[in-house]
Amino acid sequence: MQEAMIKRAKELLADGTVNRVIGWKRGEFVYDSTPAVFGTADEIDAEFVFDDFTQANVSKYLVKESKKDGKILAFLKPCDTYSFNQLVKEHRIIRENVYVIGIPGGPKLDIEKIKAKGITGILNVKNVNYTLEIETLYGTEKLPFYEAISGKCADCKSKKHVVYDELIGEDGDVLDSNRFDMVEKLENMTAQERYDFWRGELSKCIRCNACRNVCPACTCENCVFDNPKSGIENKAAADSFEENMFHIIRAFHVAGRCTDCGECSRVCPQHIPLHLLNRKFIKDINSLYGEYQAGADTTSKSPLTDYRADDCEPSIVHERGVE
Amino acid sequence: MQVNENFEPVIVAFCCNWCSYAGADLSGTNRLNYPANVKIIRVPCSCRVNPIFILRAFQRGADGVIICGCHPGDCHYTSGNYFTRRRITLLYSMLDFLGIERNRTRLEWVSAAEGAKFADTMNKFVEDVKKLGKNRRLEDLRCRKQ
Amino acid sequence: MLKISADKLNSLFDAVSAKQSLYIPVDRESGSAEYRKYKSGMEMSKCLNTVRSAKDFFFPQTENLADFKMNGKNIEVIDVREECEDFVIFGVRACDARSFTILDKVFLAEPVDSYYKNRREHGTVVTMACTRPAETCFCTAFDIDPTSPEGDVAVFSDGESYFFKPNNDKGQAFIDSIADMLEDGDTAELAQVQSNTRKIMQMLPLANLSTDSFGGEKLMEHFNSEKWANLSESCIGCGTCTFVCPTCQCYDIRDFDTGNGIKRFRCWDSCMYSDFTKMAHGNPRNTQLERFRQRFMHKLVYFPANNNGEFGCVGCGRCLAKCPVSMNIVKVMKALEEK
Amino acid sequence: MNKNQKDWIDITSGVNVRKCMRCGKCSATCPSYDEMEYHPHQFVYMVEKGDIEPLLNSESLYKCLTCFACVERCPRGVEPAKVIEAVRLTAVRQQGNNHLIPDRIPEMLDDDLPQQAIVTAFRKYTK
Amino acid sequence: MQRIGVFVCHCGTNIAATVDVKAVAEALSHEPGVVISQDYQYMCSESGQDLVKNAIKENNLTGVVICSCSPRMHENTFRKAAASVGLNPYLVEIANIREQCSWIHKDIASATEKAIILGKAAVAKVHLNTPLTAGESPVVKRALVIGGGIAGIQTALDIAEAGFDVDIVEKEPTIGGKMAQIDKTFPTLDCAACILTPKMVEAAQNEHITIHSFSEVTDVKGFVGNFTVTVKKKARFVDETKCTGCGLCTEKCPMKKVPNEFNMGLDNRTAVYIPFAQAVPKVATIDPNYCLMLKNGKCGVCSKVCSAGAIDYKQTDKFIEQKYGAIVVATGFNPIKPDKYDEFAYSYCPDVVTSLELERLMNAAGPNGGTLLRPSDKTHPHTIVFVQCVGSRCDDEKGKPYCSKICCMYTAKHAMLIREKYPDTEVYVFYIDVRTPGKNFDEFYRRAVEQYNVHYIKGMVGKVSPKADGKIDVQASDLLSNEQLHINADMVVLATAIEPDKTARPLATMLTTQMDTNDFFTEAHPKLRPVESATAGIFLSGACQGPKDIPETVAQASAAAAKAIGLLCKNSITCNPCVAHSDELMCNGCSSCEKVCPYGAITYQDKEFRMPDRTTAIRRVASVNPAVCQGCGACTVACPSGAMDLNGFSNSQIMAEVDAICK
Repeated sequence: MQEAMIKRAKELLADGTVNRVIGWKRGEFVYDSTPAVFGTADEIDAEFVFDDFTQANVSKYLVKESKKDGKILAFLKPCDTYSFNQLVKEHRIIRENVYVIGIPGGPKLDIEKIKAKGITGILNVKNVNYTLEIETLYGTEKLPFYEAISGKCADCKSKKHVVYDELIGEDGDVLDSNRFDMVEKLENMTAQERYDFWRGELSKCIRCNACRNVCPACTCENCVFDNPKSGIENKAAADSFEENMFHIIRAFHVAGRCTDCGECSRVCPQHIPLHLLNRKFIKDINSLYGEYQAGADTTSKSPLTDYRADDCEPSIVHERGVE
Repeated sequence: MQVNENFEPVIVAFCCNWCSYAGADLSGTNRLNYPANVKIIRVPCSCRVNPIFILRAFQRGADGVIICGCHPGDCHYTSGNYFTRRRITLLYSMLDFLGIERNRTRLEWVSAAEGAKFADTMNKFVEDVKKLGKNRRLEDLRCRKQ
Repeated sequence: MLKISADKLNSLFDAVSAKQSLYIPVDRESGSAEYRKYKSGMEMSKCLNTVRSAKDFFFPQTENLADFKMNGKNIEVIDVREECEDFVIFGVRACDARSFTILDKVFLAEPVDSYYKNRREHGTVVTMACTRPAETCFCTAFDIDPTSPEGDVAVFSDGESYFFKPNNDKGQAFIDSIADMLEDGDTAELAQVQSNTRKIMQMLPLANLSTDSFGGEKLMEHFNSEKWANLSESCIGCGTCTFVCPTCQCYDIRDFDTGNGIKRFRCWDSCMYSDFTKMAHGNPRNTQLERFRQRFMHKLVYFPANNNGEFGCVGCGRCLAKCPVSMNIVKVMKALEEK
Repeated sequence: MNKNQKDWIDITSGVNVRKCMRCGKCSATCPSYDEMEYHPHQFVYMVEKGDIEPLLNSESLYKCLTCFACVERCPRGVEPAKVIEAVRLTAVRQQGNNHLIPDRIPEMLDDDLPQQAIVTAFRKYTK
Repeated sequence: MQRIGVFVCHCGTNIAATVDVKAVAEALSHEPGVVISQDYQYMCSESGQDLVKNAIKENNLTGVVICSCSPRMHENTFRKAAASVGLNPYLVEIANIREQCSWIHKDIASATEKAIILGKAAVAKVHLNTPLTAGESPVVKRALVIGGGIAGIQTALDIAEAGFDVDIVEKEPTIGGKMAQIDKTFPTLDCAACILTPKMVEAAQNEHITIHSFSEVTDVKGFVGNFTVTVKKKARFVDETKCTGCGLCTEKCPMKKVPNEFNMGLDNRTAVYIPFAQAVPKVATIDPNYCLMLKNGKCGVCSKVCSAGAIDYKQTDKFIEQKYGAIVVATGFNPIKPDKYDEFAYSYCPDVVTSLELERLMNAAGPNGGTLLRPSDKTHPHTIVFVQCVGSRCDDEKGKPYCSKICCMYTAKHAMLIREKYPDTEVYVFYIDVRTPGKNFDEFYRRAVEQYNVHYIKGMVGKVSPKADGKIDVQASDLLSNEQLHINADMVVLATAIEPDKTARPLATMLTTQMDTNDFFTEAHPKLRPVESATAGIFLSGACQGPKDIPETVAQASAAAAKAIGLLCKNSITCNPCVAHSDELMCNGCSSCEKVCPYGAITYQDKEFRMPDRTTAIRRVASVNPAVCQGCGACTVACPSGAMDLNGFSNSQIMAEVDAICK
């Protein structure tokens, strides 16, 4: 796949269709690629990488990149295309300035999952028939591929590219995922259990803002939490309330716009399952206002900027599930 | 659940200017009692109520927050309360998801003619919040009164 | 050297925690570790390091500095400082132990930060020598010996027992306080473990990382490097690297109006944030390039310039593991080295 | 009024009889009208009132051809044929009452009976 | 530094009986920024207002808090008082301690405590109040009326009467609309043409009225007082200014087989045509779908016979742009086509007609010169069946859920006219309900039954079957005698439902007005603002807002005209200053706010900004038109970055109130 992508990228650079390419750059280790913009074929040959560890969603970078001169080639995985589309819809990305090549998605590997097994000193990871052979300073370890796949891929919602100019590989379908299972499990707990669960999780938050800054739906010029004029600005959660506040409001602000790309949970250094908050909104929207997938198109009205005269009343919250 | 008779909750009520605030006025005009715990903030439309305001109230020591707007279909601005209904339903559902007691929040439709409904709604809401006791799950300890 | 057998470690913890607060690294369900206040029965983590560094004990993420009360139209200032209780942090790695030295240079230099000093004086740092370094480790680049850590007391393990070595008077006092549980031990096996670890250190992928091209004298060369544009391009401007970093020491001071008084508190700040160094006139560092450059210039150039060549990094590798886009100090150093 | 019976008819028919606006188009359109003691609109109205006993005892139940003309033409989407069917089922399920026995159907056949009625009858009574 | 004055009203004993007003004034005097805190018997009285005014002057107040009755009572009073002594009126806040405190609480201690908290909230808010100035926006003194039926004509005449210029845009070649097709009107039975055509002529001759016939609105920009509208004048291939309406071309045109829309396709017209004799403007129009010259370039007869030289085969659509202060929508209605109802045989039996078709059949200018004959064989019908509620009050996708309102009356009219003119004709009317609310309406219907012996039968027609002998079998139920009837009819007339014109929906989009699910325009308030749309400056006239008969239409048309005149009389509109505004530096142009704005007040512009890194960048940012914004605040919550805020109810003001209450 990597070779096909490199070949096509160089062709498009050569024929002048694009003047830049956004993809991933090889890191120090086998797993730490970095999103990067490549300007020449030489750079691509030297550093372009696409493998089981290239997870990062590059669509948010296109907010800035699409406003520069010339067209940029972007390699987008299926989940990234949803983010891309949503950003086009919100006039954040100039569609004409991006040449989108759809590439196959995951499942991708999450190095943190491997490390959590106590494996350290990792020098190389090879996928041999879906068994990972992990070469370390302390010998070779084996791990089934599926025990190391990224959380965002485990709950993959769609293998379909909702936008592209061309595809490398085949397009997939929207999947029947079990992505709401955990939300449902929480819904079926008692309020006290839910409260304890979330206190346990959110109290880990160090307010590094990685979730927000990586989120393709968070593209405000100035976030309310950074703006002293908003009255709710805070730099660190000095109290458990502020942890709740930040995450509730952030989830609310992206509700109806979040494509469930899973980047927030991927980047959280404290492994807080932040995607569950977004998924709760998605699940509620789907069940109360009809199925809606943000980013699936660029024209539909977001459920929070839309309404029906016969929408359910808020009392539904009081009536269902467990208190 | 034990009800602490001495507990006087702080209740913030956001009322839209055209229906519910007028409804509240009407319950005054008709001398219909409801507890003094309820303090009303006037907003042009229920759709002006930002979820941030609701959280802010809890942070600062409110024990219950209620939003009142025109009945769906009667909004002075034609569609404001429809947006409110979606936003606030989702927000309340999220608070519930985080384990915040669901009876601390409410959204009710009260028209300018429904003075009695306004008073009833407030009586009921204050009673519900009294049963829950002090807001502990969504308060800011720094703001707790010494 | 005095030692305790590994199966008695928890009884030692019980004894220490009976007298003062004890913090040890503990595994979380998700596999990573964090410091927790010891409660009987807790297992010490086998992880190399915690996600958050040990700096939290002396320089917490948020800290109430003072309160102001309004009485009518008068303002009363309330000093909220309290004498800190004695506490012990157990299992600090060599990198984090060195970070305290770096933080001391900042907070204990005049004017002394009395909040930091208060905590530092009451805390006893018990370090733990490393035996299984990770691929992200590069402490040796900063002349740290992970097999022989600093701290008040250094602890070594040969797998069977834990050996205690005092590094200073405070450390000696700590060992004295637990002396009745310790016995004399043979350190031969220990030396073997140490030498094995040193060999592994040399095999690490980052073992050859050099600081030669950095330091105070390289200011203009690096500041004006054209590489910053490319390096900073992927940075999303979050604060993960700074908040997991054991040496980052920037903070902001804020007033919080509680409704019945003002709480003045400080909290960590990150030079990666867009409003860092924002002043009344505006912000001198307006682009992510400038902010990104600041972080690494500070650690590799400005800090050594002001501190006798000591770098502001201890090579713990946390930022390598945690950066959402895997952009980190090692990549920066390697890129800037290339001519 | 037999409330349980009414509820049961509401459920089995799936029809909301309160939607009826009494226009009578069902009866106007009914090909079996003259055969019936109670006509489609009366079925709807009487079920709404809960006055079901007379319907159960009436031959009209079996006069409905289930041709669905009334369903097709009802402007309110009330679907009277489904109401009649539900009443008929109520009768059929009260074993031993006046409902028709499948074995007796062949002898009742005559040349004037529309083909549709025969098919419908088989469908109904061979359950 | 703020200098705030607090004024606590006793309201006689209304407040003072349950609230310790002295204690309230005392407590609030300690709030930050408060420099004076007083109480008084009746703050709204002249002397009370003087107290406030003097305090403002003497203490140089920057903000005023009145603790009194509801702001719905006296907010304006105190704002005016403040303004009279030079304090911006929007620096006054009211704490409602009567309706929402003293009147509902009995316990003095708790009522006083609450009053203090409400006062503190008002003080906290007023700290953040900013002086607001109501903006002004000029009004273009010209109105546009979309639709030239009786509604549009009446509205235009009334507006012109007041001295303002009005343009009528009518999509057909002539104004007149549906009323021009109607024969007689109920309940007076006077001739529709006799009362309509003079109005049409009046409109044509009025110096203030310009009629754009055969034209359509294609674009609307702007806002109340200042709309810019593009009108497409469709090519009619006849120069309007030259054509004298002599009609010679229509006589000579060889293409004579074009279905005549005006007569509901019951007869034919020529390719060049004038819809009817009294058409306004009386100008010929060439139908390009049939004209031989335009289709295959061979003919040119009309051009040859036209002495005025008005024929212009090369004419193209023209677009004209005009500014208007007010727009009145009068797009009217159409009867639905009942061809989906197979049981009524409309699509295959020529003797089953709709009511509007019957109007033409009976009209002296109609296909039969006013003699009622069956369309199929031109014989005189002896039995006529009327079917009511065809497509009205339907719960299915074929029809409409609403009552079309006018059918009961016009059917009574038809029945009566037929019985009068042809007493040998039996007339049956099948009805579900006869609805006759209106002056002299029920009397009219009873006359049809009692004097004219029309057979009204409660029940619905189930099936209409044309028979081989040319008769029509009408199978229906008589619910009152509980029997099924078969009527051997000669003609069947269907009272079909009416629906809004198809052009209404795209127009509503252009106007950013709202529509209900049936495509009727939604009024700003169903009771109190029935002729205004929710969008300022757009008014509703006639059946575009809901089914109406002629008198109602005319009444609403005049009402809409009155509203439009009220707007046009002003030189400028004072805008509500409590409107939303966007902080352009924060706005990211995501369009969330635009999508929730019910008024279309938010637009986007690409603006050049100096960025923090000293470069310039073009960014898409929202801007709010203060003349259009009504200040609901929906956008402020839709905006995730908080770039949108609302004057008078800003985020910080509301949060200050929240803080004060929770303190």
